[in-house]
Amino acid sequence: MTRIPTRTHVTTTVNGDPVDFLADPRETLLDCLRDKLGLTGAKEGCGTGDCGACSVQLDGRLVCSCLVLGVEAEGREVKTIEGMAEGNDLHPLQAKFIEHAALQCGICTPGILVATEALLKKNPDPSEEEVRYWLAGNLCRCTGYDKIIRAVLATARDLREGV
Amino acid sequence: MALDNKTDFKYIGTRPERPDGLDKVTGKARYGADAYAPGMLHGAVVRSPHAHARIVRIDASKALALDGVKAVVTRADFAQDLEGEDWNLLENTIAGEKVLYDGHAVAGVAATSALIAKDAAKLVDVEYEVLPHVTDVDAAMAEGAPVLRDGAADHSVPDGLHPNVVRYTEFGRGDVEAGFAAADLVIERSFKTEAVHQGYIEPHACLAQLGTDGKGELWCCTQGHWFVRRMCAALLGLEATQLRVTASEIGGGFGGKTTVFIDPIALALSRKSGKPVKLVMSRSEVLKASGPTASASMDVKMGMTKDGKLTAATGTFRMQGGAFPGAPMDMTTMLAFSCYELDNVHHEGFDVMTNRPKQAAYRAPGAPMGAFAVESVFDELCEGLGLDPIDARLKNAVKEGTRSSFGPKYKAVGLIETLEAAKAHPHYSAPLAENTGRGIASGYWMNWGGETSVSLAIGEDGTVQVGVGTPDIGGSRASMALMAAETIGIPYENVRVNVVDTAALGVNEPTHGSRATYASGLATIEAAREAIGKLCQRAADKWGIDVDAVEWKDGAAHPSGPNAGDFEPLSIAEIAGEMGSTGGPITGHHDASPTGFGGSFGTHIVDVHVDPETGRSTVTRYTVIQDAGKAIHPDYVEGQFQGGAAQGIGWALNEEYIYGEDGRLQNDVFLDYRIPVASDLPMIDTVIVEVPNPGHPYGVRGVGETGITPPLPAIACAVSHATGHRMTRLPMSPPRVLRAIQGKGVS
Amino acid sequence: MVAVNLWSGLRRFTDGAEVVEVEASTVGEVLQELVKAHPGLDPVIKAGVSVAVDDEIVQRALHHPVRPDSEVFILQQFRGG
Amino acid sequence: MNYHTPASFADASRIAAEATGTTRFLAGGTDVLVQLRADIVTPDDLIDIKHIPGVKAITRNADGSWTLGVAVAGAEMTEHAELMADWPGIVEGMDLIGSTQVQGRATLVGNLCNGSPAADSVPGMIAAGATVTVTGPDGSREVAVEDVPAGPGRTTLARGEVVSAVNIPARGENGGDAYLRFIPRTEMDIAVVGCAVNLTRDGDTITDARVSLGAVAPTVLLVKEAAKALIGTTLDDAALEALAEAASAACNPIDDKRGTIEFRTHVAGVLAKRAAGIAYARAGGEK
Repeated sequence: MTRIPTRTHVTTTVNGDPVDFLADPRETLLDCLRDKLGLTGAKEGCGTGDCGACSVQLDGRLVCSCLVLGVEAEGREVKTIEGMAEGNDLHPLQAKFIEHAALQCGICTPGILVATEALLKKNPDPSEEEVRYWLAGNLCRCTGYDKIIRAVLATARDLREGV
Repeated sequence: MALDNKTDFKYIGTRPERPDGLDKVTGKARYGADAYAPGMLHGAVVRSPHAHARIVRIDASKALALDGVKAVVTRADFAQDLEGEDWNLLENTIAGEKVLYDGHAVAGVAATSALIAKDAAKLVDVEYEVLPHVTDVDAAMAEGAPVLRDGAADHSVPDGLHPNVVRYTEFGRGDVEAGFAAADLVIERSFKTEAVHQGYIEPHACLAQLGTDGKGELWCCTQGHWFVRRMCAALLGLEATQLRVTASEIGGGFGGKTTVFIDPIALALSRKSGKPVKLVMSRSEVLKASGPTASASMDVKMGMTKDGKLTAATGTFRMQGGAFPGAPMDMTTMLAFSCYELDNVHHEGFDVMTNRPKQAAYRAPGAPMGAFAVESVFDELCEGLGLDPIDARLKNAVKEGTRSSFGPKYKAVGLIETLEAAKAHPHYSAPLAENTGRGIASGYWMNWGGETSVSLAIGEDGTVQVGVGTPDIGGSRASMALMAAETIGIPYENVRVNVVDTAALGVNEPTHGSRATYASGLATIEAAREAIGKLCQRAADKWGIDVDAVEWKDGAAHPSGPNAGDFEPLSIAEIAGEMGSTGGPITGHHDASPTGFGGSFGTHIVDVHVDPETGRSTVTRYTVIQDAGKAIHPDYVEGQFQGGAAQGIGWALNEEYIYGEDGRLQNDVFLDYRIPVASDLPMIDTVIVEVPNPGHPYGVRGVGETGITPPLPAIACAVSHATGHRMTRLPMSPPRVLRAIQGKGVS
Repeated sequence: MVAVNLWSGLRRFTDGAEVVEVEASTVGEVLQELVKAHPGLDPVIKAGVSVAVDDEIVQRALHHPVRPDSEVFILQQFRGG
Repeated sequence: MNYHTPASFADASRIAAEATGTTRFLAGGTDVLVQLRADIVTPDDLIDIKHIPGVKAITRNADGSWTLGVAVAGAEMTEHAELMADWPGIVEGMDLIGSTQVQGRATLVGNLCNGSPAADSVPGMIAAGATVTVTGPDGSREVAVEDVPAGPGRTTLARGEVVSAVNIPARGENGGDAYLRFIPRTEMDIAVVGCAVNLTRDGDTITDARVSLGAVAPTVLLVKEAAKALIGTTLDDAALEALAEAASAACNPIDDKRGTIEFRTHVAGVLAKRAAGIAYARAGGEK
């Protein structure tokens, strides 16, 4: 049986860099980032948009990359965890997550960082409840969320106070 | 090894940044699915859509005809003539004559892309003869229940029980009838819990390479790569040391990654295709066909005098662990009454097979169910007798020298200390809002030592590398580095701890049983001490004095005794810099199966609000108090406390395996397998109690598992108090709680 | 002689005895002598047990010493997660 | 699978009409991709409608009514202060679907055309009296939202028809709407019961109302008896009890992994009362 997959040439921007790849229309953006571009920071925890481990920004909007097709990235701008630090300068959230021990196994961490970066851009002074609801789609099974929420609130405070 | 009674720690007890932090916040850390190899194929697994069926025929011809498909494996591609647990493991990995549960693997496929592999798996034609099935523990023991496998019961099972009962235990002491007669109040209740999943966010994943020469390489996410090596070697007929297993960073395990599911299939596909094969489970496969925990049906009876002294207790615990022996009824029975001093106590346990996946360990396996039943009855006794539940626990709490309910006496333990801390905590006396109840419960996990091998080497610049064999799930590399730094007297930053592969050390048991910080930590300290001895010898040689006259402190050799002050101290860097010309590399090594692991008790306080109109429960406040012996890195001790509580909250309120009439799993996605999300939980307060473990030089007790034991009863008691109805079934889902509120029972 | 405490479910294999006395100086010898005295215990020991000696749970450390006045318990095998 | 990016609804309709296999329209993709991944539906032709001009627009028309493009994501609705002020119930319903990440993609139309009786955004649209514009091979037609679902996973749209706009009436004076759903967790679940109430007041008296229930029947329901229980009342206790009774009486649910018949029927009444209270307060000018 011969199967000739129809593959589409996709040109897009990832973390500011122009990239291109060939995608079967069935492949998700997550598959393409990981398997074609070597960007394995986004993780597949569920493949159904329920866990948030694959969070990326698409044209500045927080999405699950498992719920976006690779072909949909044509002409768009994608930002992943690999683009969060400026060179070797960690984003304040990244530094604060290490300082506050806001991760145990770390598999959910890239998704949570990408999601909270989007939150703080939109709302620099979120309440605990707002942080919790914003992150409801980012499952963490290790921490009980406590130290994550504290790290986000502490980062927001530092950023507001210009620390 | 005895307690040093050291209290003036320089590094231990501090909270430095973890060594893997940078990689984990930047996306660079490599987990199970993050490995790629040149020429790699992708695997997929063909799984049973039936709960119980005979395999009549497997026809892979259409799959093999698909372009890009390189291999299909079935049971025939694995070792034959296995027995006992190896046979169970193989049968669970890939079905033989029968499929035993929804999702049971039947065949594996390898192809040049993941999409082709998935398409090919659909083309493998399997003909089934469907058989009657059973998924409930009580139903599986009942007369007339479908038999999963005749002759599976072991020596422990008395005659006359259903063939699905495969293991049995019974033990106790004293005269329970006399004990109940002496009680002022006796409560007897039946309880039921549903199976739950560990819910690690990282699905099982591996990259396998195996040649026809029997040499192999395996990269996988696991809690224990030597376990993986042993199991894969057995299932594929390999020599153990010919297979090198490397543990990736691991995205959660909680016991569920102490066994194998897909790794042997990937190896078999690689051997057959001659190429590396990557195999990754989907979330649905994880929920259907990895190793959830047992479900339980339990009867507990306890008697108490009016001043709060327990007089007798009995418990019967029936547990199903899927289609194989192994439900953790032994741990349930041994630990059910472990908090209390009891002269009259009796336990009975049943391990029952059902058409569900083979259970695996889940954080304190077996203990939470027993605690749910026992602590709920204890609470009801207190309620009935008008006693404060902490005071009553203090009257019965075990301490050093108390004979445990399972036999031996306790060494130094911290139950009383956690209860006293709970009583003193502001949470315990805080006023309660309307429709809110408060629950208290204690729990225990006895911990574990296990085979352990650690190597330590001094670098040429005086820094230190430590190779351990226990994968780091929650920050254990930081803890090992702290212990090495403390022992050698060098800064934490000068120690790098690596989780090394199976070729680099002797056998290590997994990171399980709350043993890693205890056992690998102990071996790290011993290895460091051995290296210190060698460092001192080099200094002694240089100074021309006896090694006994050299003292090691603050990372340097000092002349001591009659030679004190005769020579300038030699720092570790100075000695290391000359290693090559003073006798060669300096290392330390330690192998052991340490037995001085000390158990950890915990007491939890929880407030739960229940909506009287909908039965929906909300945890509004939570406090964990637990004995850590000595907290090496308090952040990660707190993290274990908080994570255990969160998993317990999920188990108590919303998580459950739901099987349909057809025996198929109905909730195989995170949408319907409802683990707690961030907005479900409050902050989880922690209190670290430190009653040093005499079996560890720095007093460490494992802390990983105890934290999931008290939440089930604590939350059930809180809901019971909020609603005025005793909750005896988990999960306490809104429909169930609403029925209780409406007086329709708790079923 | 060392008094070995068994769990009561094992009485079926020991003619009803819950405490069995054996001549032994190590855990290994305890297990060996138990099987010699009561062959019905063989599959139980083979399937795996944990041993406690003087309140220390020594797992399956066969070399662990046992004194005549030691308190020895045979327990079900421990498992952890 | 063929992936299409038509530039007009006419093209989208033609591709769908001419397709011989399974066809799906792709807007936010939060259902389509899940079904693809789970092997429930692998379309032969996937038609991405996001390249059609205007699909991202939220427009307030001269008469105060609203027209929403079919690819407007939930997050874009929540961020639209005027729409939120006019129809908080509709926006809340949409906002409850999935996570923040899902909100970046999910759309009203996708939620409607997925055909789930538990769709969170649909009761709010029905209570509001919203319609959708449907473009087909023979032109366009306007269909009431309640007439779109045909049963679980099915709609009344014909082959080749595609929803091309959502039309929401003008809010009008002294009106308010609200949507509540019951889920076991605080987020991320499918509704066990959903209820939207939209009403208009004259002083303290309710002059007009629409009540819609989700997840209690094969399709989202417009419950006229429940609306009758409200009209002419001041939402006193008797009205609330009558509302709850009418809501519960309209239920025809199933027992499943998410809830029981008994539970859904009871909670429909509870939510109706609570949603009516919020809508009433909003109609009275409370935020």
